[in-house]
Amino acid sequence: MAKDPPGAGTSKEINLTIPMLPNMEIAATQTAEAVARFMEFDPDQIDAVKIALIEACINAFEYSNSSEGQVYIKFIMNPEDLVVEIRDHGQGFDPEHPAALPKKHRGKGLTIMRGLMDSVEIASGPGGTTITMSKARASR
Amino acid sequence: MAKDPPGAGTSKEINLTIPMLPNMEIAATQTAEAVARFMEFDPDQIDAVKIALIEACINAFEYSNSSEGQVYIKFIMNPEDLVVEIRDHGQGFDPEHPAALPKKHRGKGLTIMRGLMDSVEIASGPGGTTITMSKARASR
Amino acid sequence: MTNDLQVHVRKESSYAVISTDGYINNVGGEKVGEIALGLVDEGYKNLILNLEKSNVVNSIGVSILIELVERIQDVEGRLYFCNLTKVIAKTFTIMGLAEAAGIVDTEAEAIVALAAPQEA
Amino acid sequence: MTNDLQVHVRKESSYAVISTDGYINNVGGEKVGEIALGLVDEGYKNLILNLEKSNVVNSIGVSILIELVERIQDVEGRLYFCNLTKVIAKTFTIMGLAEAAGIVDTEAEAIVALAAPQEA
Ligand SMILES: Nc1ncnc2c1ncn2[C@@H]1O[C@H](COP(=O)(O)OP(=O)(O)O)[C@@H](O)[C@H]1O
Ligand SMILES: Nc1ncnc2c1ncn2[C@@H]1O[C@H](COP(=O)(O)OP(=O)(O)O)[C@@H](O)[C@H]1O
Repeated sequence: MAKDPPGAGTSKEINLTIPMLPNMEIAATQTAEAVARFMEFDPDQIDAVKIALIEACINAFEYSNSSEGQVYIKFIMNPEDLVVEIRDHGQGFDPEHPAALPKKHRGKGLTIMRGLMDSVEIASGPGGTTITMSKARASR
Repeated sequence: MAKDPPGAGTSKEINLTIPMLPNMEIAATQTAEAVARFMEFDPDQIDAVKIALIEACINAFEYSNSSEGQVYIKFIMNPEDLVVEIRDHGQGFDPEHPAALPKKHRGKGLTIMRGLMDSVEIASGPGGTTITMSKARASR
Repeated sequence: MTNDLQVHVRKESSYAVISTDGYINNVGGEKVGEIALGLVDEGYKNLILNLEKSNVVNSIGVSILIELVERIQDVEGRLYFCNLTKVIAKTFTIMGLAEAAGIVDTEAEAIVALAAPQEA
Repeated sequence: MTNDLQVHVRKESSYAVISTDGYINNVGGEKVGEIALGLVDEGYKNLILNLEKSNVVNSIGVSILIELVERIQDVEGRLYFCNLTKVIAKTFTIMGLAEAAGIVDTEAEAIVALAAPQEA
């Protein structure tokens, strides 16, 4: 294989674009699993990234109302952490005052992301929503 | 989840970009597995797509000499088949006359792709290489 | 070879065990719910939900499981969850499922818990 | 929790079984090669390579396995592959490994094949 990776400045980024179709978030978790294994994350860390990513994807599917129907996911492998960015070009929302919830027992997606990742930032507006989450590498 | 997928014309395409790093082809196979399962491919079909994709990726890693060091992969879910396109912006090659091989027992990557997929097309030139392969859905 | 949740049921004399394999999303949650309520209808009021082979859930799936717990409690049934991964356990806590239902480590512990006299 | 190939060795009186789990790429192929040649050095000239838990290979890994087969034949050892997935079997055929080495369905068949007198 590439002895010396070509392109000295090879960025350690993986980009994935998925259509907003039911279950397509699984393509994202599969990719996430490979990336997290590459970074030698342990199984619990891998599961945490996968579930947080699922929540971000299904929110985009369910609420973004994006007309192009795509979710853009970027995995950035840093020396100290994995950053996962989930972006849609939908209608956005106010993270301080999310809409009232239609159903019982819902409304915990963002709380799950915050509970499972080390940091979660939300940038949302009329141009869409970007969730940026990070998970530190295993401390050994 | 999206009851009616937003964006009537939601394309059934998944795009993945990976850096040319050893083992990164695994991110591609994991994504491929999710896509192929989504299409209800059987285990043998899934393995075939994965191995053909690995060969296309490691060729790009090893031979493209791309300065940006990225491989662009597109999965297109058609009603009748899965099309996988693997593109690099490297130096390209002449598919009719591939270079002489430095090592014994090598030079079978393209033959493997052709053996495992239903069709394989190569477009290569100074701007890089695009391999387009297809695998029909399970016939039941 | 789809991504759908696989569900396996084992019926014992005084309880039944539902084991899942795969992703518990809305469809998966509903599948588990239907099977569990079907068992209750058959007379199995003591249920164990073994999630050993599930390592991903989503919040829609979990909300359906919470509704299931409520419906089973309504008919005086009991449901214990076991073999949760660390991350699923945390997700259940965040969503409030951990408060509503019994969660134990193993199937053996669930059996012991079900054998204990029911609190009024 | 990396993507590296896991390799397990079982030594019996007259043969040894190497079982792989995961992706056989260059690194994985070399790992198998080192272990196999180490076994030959220890006196195990009858080897079985069980690939049951490997469902992806690449052509670099397979080329290393072909070299391994040649080196083992050089020292009058014998190597049988078993439990190949359909797609790995096809890949071995395309690469010429199927001609060079014995390939059988199961470990039991490999043991029988190794017990047969060696051809001159
Ligand atoms: N990508 C998004 N686009 C538009 N609105 C969103 C997006 N993500 C979240 N929201 C809004 O934020 C609210 C809260 O989200 P969340 O905490 O994940 O709860 P849940 O997904 O369980 O409803 C949603 O009900 C929705 O109104
Ligand atoms: N993406 C690519 N960029 C440049 N050259 C390539 C690319 N893919 C294949 N080649 C050329 O085609 C040759 C044959 O490829 P292949 O049949 O896959 O054999 P192998 O990979 O085993 O050497 C390679 O040796 C290389 O010269």
